[in-house]
Amino acid sequence: MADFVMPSLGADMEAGTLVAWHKNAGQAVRRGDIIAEVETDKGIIDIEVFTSGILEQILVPVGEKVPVGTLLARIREEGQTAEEKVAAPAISVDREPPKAPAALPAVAAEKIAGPAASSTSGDVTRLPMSPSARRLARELGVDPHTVPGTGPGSAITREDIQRAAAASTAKTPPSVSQPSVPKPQPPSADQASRMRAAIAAAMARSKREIPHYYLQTTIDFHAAETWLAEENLKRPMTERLLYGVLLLKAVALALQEVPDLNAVWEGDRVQVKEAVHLGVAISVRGGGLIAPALHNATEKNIDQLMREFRDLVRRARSGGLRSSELTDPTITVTSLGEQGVEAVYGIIYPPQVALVGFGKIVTRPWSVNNAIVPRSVITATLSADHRVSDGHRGGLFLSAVDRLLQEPDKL
Amino acid sequence: MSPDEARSKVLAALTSIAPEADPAQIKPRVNLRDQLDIDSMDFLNFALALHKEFGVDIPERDYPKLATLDGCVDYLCRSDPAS
Amino acid sequence: MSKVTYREAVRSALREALESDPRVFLMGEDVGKYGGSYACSKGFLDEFGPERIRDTPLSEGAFVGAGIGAAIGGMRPIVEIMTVNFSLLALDQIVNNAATLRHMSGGQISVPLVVRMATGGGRQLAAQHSHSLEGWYAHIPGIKVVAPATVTDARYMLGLALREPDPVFIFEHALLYPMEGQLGDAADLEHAAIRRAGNDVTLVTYGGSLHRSLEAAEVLASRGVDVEVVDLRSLRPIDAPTILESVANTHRAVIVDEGWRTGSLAAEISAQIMEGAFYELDAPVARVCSLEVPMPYARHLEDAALPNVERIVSAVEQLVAQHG
Amino acid sequence: MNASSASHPDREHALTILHQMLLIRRFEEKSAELYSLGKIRGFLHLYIGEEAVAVGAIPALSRDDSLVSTYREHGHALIRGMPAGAVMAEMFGKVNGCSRGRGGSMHLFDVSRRFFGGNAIVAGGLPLAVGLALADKLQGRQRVTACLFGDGAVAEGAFHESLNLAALWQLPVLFLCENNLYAMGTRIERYQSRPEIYPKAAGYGISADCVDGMDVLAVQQTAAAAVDFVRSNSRPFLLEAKTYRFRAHSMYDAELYRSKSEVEEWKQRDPINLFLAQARTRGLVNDDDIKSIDSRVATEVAEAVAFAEAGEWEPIQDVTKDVYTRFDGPTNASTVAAQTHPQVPV
Repeated sequence: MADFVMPSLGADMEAGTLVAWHKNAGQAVRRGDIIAEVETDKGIIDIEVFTSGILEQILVPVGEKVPVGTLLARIREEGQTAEEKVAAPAISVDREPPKAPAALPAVAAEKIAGPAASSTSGDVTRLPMSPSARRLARELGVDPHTVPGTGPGSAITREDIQRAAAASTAKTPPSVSQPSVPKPQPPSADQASRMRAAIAAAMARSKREIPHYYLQTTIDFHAAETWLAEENLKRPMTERLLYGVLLLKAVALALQEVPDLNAVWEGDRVQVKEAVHLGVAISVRGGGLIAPALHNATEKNIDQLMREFRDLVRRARSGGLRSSELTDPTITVTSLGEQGVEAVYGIIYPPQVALVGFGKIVTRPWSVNNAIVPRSVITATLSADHRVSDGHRGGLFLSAVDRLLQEPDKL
Repeated sequence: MSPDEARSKVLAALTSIAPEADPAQIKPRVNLRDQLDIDSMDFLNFALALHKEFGVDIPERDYPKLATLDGCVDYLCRSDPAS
Repeated sequence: MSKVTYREAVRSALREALESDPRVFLMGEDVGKYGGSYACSKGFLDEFGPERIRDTPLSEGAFVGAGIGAAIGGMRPIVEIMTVNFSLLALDQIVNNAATLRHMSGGQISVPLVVRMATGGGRQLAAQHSHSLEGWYAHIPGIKVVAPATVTDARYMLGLALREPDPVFIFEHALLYPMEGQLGDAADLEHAAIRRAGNDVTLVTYGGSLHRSLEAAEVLASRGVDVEVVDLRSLRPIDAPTILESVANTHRAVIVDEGWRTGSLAAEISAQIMEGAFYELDAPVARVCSLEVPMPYARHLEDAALPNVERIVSAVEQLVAQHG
Repeated sequence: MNASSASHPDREHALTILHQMLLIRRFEEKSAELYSLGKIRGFLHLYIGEEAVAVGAIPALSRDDSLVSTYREHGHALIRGMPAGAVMAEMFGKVNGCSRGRGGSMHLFDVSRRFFGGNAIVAGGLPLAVGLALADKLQGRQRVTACLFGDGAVAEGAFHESLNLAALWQLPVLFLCENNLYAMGTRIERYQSRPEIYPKAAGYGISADCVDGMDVLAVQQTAAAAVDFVRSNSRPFLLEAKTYRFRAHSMYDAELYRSKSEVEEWKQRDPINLFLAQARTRGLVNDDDIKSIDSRVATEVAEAVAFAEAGEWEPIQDVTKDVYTRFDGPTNASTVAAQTHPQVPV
């Protein structure tokens, strides 16, 4: 049985409307007969049939518009001459032509390669740096010479400047200890030294200007831990929660009770901030630390916070942070529990006025209903600017964090 | 899935979250967190990568079984119906 | 080395070509009896005969097409189109046959054809006789395009072009014919040349604009700006490495091109500098081109429209004043 | 084959003519079928109805003569000797096509048979033919360059420039005009002030003649005389063959410009039927001959399709090959290494 389909008559013909059948079902047709007329954009065109036989069945009535390739009728092949049998093309569904590979070949040996490394330009002090990165460095007050370049030919890019700008305002607590695993690709010597120089400058400035006071409390983490375990069982892996996100939410909500810790210096005046943008201290692979902001932490539920937290970590480590995320945290939270540290006495990131630290979760004897039981606990610390708040306010804040963590389901 | 195949897939997942890690140097029976700079966020991404690669669900209580490279391979081969 | 005019250099190149290869013949409007509209083939008709020095009817399509056919048929024709302005009538033969036949025939055909044409403005011939359309030709894959700006290039490029298996288009700026210069001893077809070394700004140009650029460079030198002048010589292919190497040293680039600015050869070179030397740039690439007007007849208007010395100097000074 | 035998062919010659005409007819019918199935794309201009011109004229050319054609060229290419498979594969866009799949139906090339291509620009080939003839004359070769084109080309400047140049320089060009009365959708009376074509040659002092393009024997005789004239006098000649295409200009054409009755009228003088009648009355051909030729042609066409189907696609990375000729010849300073033209990487 041969198919008679709406023929393709040209690249720009998509469909045709049947205006007439010249044969009816049951009639004989011969190869080359005009058996139908089709209306196209260019006018009515006679359609010939390429097989001889009996017109078995008409499937598309006159008046219908159908796309090219639509089955119009079936023809039972009969009475074909010997020639027509031979001539019937063994048309396989042809293999598609190969798709264009990603990169078409350059016609010739690559002559557009840039000039030999810029070293030939003899201008040792010359920094390969994109014009927009150069302008951003001027705006953020970053000295490009202290910034490790990650662009082509270690050129300095906008991200490098942003990272340096953030790092220069970031604090890394002196006791940062990284696991002593040999790193196959340590950041290139001058990159690490530049970042270290930027961090050193920020540390010194913070210590010089901010009179820190430090508070510490130990928090029963049992309720949070058990709630988290049950919650994760109910969830698919992709929506699994980390305990860090509970800490972040607790800090955000506690700040609503003690808003004066959620403030930044603007010139010589302290400005308490409405929105809580939590700067989350994230270690960058290969050394260095950066604290981009989780915006409006109070307005977001645990799931949203978890998603944004994961995204922030991913982008921080792949250099995809937006400059706004680096420049507007209102307080910073650092958690070094996983590095085996129980308590963190961090240094505040100017222009912020407080820093919250969390240590590792440990099991301690704990009195519950007058009985001593083994209990998971975590140590929370607060470093705060004594010019802005005093121990009393800090204490209220830490106890609020403690209280909030006892009812994890409400976070 | 043969153990060798599983091992190479686990190593691939590991290097995707710790790109600076050299697969050849990872000791099979030493705790991964001690060998590599991996925090809980990295470990969650590692578990998710295994979940995607092997199509197996990994509850948090099984995390200790994934502490070492050999542990991961055994865990994944055992729970893979086709192995 | 002797001093010759650009015209004499072209003439001796033509004579050498005709004498050294019997397949070579010259065809074009008034190349025979008239001696060539720029007198480059004066006396050749008597010397080489009407078979090899063929005056043609004013049928640019036909005689350029015939040149292509004769090249396919085993000859080595030199077709002279009086000026680039009349070449528009032959563009179909050039683009659809000369540049395309080899690729479209699956590599069966070569077209070893040389086409020479005068180009450029500056002689108050008004809009229809003052075009500079080298950029159109440099856009076409399948042909080569060169612009001899010195007597040495005018003397030696033709011989090299005749050895090419593919069509070569030689653009001779009309103002250069009477120019005298030192005749060197050799040339090539594909490399750009540093005509003046310098460290502050790279000035890329070709053909008739070379001499205005060199003049501007001297003015700038007197004002403490050290300009490196790069003569493209080949417009397709463009010798990008030489340009990029210069820009890597000066970090600033100006391109002088008598074509109209939009979609010009200068635009292509600027793009290649941006792509190849982006991190070397301290300022955007500047372009000095003809004003986008049909070339006016009046001298003061034409001078203003062309990329003149003053416009080149001010473009360079603006560039140096900018810091990245 | 001299002129006299042209009009009184013997049996063997008659069978050859019949085979050639049927080969074109069946090849073109198969092309139409494959186009409607989407196997052949782009533009397709069928030669059905004009077979007598190619079969009558092209064999008059010798092996060393040159031929420049136009986009309605399948008949020219097949009769010049191009294998049907190479032509079909070209229309499939395959690398075993005569132009490696780069030209398609309108750009068939076979330099080994001195078939210097179709040309999709109306009259684009005429100047080329003049040049080929110029090269032959300058190198003292007694050759003819035949240039085939439709009546539409007569309105192009290239036609007048080429005839003038060929006359001026006395070049051995046979300008063969296949006048099928239509330039796509415009009938000749509507685009030519004087629709008679061959008399235009007189304006350039070029000898000319006209022939009934549906009568293959008449074409054979006239074309042979024209080729002899060009070869012996090394002067151009314009031969106008009055013919007619039974199919649309190309595949996507509603033929609003002509009536069905006009087409039917011309089909009464189908060149194949016309020849068969003459051959039968002279007892040169019988029904068995027709049947065996028909089946042999069917096999040839089917094999051509199979050849095209089996063809490979040109690897995409080769697309930049042959933009220029690889050239290793010695030049003093600049050896143009292969493809040394820097392209900005895509």
